[in-house]
Amino acid sequence: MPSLLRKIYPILFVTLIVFISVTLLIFTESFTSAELQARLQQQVEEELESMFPELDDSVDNEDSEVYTLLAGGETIGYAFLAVGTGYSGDIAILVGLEDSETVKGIIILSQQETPGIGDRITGDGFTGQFTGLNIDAVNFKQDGGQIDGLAMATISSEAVIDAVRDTAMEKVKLIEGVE
Amino acid sequence: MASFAKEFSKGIGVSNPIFILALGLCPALAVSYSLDNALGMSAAVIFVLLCSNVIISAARKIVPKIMRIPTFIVIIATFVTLVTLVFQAYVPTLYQSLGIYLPLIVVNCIILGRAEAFASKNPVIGSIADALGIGVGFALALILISFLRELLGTGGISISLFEQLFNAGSLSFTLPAFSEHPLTIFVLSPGAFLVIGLLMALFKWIGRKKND
Amino acid sequence: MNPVIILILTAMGMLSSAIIYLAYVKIPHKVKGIERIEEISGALPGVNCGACGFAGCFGYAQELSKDTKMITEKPCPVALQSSETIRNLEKVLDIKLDASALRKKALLHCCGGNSEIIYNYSGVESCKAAAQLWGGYKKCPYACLGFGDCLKACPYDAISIDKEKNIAVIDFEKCTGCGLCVSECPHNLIELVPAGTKVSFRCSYEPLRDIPGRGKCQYGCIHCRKCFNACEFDAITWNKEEAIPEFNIEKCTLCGKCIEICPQDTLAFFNKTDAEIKSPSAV
Amino acid sequence: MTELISLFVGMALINNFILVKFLGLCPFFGVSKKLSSAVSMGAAVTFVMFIASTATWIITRYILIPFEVEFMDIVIYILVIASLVQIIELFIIRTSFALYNAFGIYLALITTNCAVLGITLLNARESYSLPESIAAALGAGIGFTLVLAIMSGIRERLEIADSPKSMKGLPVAFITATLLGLAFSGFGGMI
Repeated sequence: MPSLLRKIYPILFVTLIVFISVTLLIFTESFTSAELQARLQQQVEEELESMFPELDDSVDNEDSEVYTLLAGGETIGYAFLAVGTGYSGDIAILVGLEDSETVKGIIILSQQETPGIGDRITGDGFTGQFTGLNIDAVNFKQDGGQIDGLAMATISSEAVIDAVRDTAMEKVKLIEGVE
Repeated sequence: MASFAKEFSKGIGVSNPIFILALGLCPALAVSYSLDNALGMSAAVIFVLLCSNVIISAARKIVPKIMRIPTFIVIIATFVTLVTLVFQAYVPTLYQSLGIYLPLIVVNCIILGRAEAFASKNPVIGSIADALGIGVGFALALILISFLRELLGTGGISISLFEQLFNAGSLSFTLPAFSEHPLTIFVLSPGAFLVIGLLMALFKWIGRKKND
Repeated sequence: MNPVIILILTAMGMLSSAIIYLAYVKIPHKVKGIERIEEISGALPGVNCGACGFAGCFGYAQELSKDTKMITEKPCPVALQSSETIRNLEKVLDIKLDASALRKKALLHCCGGNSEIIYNYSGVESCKAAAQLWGGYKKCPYACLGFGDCLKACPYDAISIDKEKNIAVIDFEKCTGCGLCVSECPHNLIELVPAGTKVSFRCSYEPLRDIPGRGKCQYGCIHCRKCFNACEFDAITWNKEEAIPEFNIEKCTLCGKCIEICPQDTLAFFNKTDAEIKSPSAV
Repeated sequence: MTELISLFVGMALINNFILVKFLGLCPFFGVSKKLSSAVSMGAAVTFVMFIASTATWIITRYILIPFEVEFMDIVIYILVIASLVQIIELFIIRTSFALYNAFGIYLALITTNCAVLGITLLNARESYSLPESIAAALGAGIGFTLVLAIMSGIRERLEIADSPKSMKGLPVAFITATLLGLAFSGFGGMI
């Protein structure tokens, strides 16, 4: 018996190692993912507060993933997450709408654009231009919109503009559908 | 204690992983375009190197000779996944910008190299010293490279890592002339080869000057 | 955290470790060919200098494992220098190696050097550079230019420059036959010849029609074939295509007749010591 | 179909695995002067990348995603690649010794090669479909081989180039890699 055991000892040893590592990782993952959700939720709340100062409550509509923002009972706007594919990765954008036509403002949550070139989309110079715009005005100046893209970062700015406009139009349909 | 200091200093000076041994180049080049990444990556590498060295040298007697590499790889991969989970939860922007290079520490020649060459043959104390030495050596080199690259590439340095972790203020300064038109090549990929090549030549030159 | 996934992943871990273990056991690590090659490359000096013409000792060992006689045509110059390595090689390849026959020396096919200077060259001090301008500043386009490219390449500093004649001189003793100088000479004057060579033919020209003796350099060979006819031991054979004498080392008895008879003094004793023994006046 | 081709060309030229993504640098700087060994190393890496991408895609799609354990991909991918390399080595040894001589000796290197694990992780992170992952893997492999071949050609001239004493060896190779990187960044606007 021991000779067989010695023969397959290496396999058993590695399997034991894999077992320990799998259980350990799954155990820690359950902690960290809870922490991750809490942190993300908290970040979105913070951004929304900065966009809608008078906000005191928000209703998260499960299926259309749109936050209906309330202040003292009535709706003062909507917010949702838009994702664009930039030059070197996804760009997550939080978009706030005053009503079903005008954009209250946008905030870049996460991006991996090239530092110094692409990541200037997070600057107020670029995101500020979206505030108060009508949804179909969300376009480059040369395409009839009111936004001038960033020099040397056309792909990144175009990604943000397209993501905001298309997701906004899609969400507006959902909101009108609900009401 | 003396051997501890000797091992430790060896890691930084004589056998500095990046410049002298030219090991573990993949993460060094890829993420060194900003100081944030360098700090994050160094912390991850030091943590993984330390833990895996300790475990491997503790279990060096019971590891079957034939299956050495697979066991080391699984142990290192476990610690890397741990680091990835922690980074994802607590420092999401750093996790985003490190991208696939954080999990790639598993096949990083430094960690596997130290585990194979040192940890599997020496007692725990020795491997701790070696891990710290090599880890700090790697960290110093990576920080030097990314400091140069970010400074020249974007005209300034901005560390926002501590802001997320302990929400302390973010340290940032810009060089007056540089920030208007920085040398963006240093931030792009060819710049990494350039900086590391020149630094290696510099270290070799210093090495030659010292002993002749 | 359901246990099913833990079970599946551990099963995958077991499966892959089984594959790795079985594959490791099944792969014959001592592959028949490689073992022999490693044994031979163990006996080689391991300098990886490439003088044998192969990429390092392992490449040379691979060829040697295919046919061992190849070592006689392309010997490893470094190994030849230490008898101990030769003994090892003989044991591993189980063939008899005659070190002296295998050892190589560098021979310069040019002795005159004082052929008329056609222009005053003051460019880069290197034969390769000088050779670009109409084949060099000497009347004979094949002459040695004496700027010492071979001298720079020689690791054993066996080569020196004879200042008045402006040609390179190769020291028989110091030369180890490593061959690094051969590729340096733009006129390809240096050739690796067996150490046992007795008479050296100190002239080199390519086309048959272009006879350096006439009008180019008074030491150049003029194809008179006197040496060929003078040799009683027929150690000299006349090579028709290249029209140069070839010397057979075994038959040659160092009588020195061919050296005396040559009107152009192109021939000379290769190894200085033989010359002193035979006839001090010859060189 | 054109989307696959643009992905293939993108991986091979635009974000080339060695020069832009910095993966697989160990063989890149250790590459021998002979072109043939560089190409056979590249072929070995491409072949393993192709098989590894398919295997990891299947595992992710049918095991990791249903159980929401995507974070386990590092440990599982490493084990999969290690066992795949062993199987391929066993398969090559059985078929022909010559092929093993030219191709097999590099396989041991590949298990701990960043490029192979890199492409599998990239596919998972970009959540490519199966054809996309295969196109990306082949593109990455071809790009890897291309740069390896170019470097092995240059490497010869590097040895005999009279670079300054302290630049000899690796620093010169790095500077050459910079120039290669610059040249390859010219492909940027192609797609």
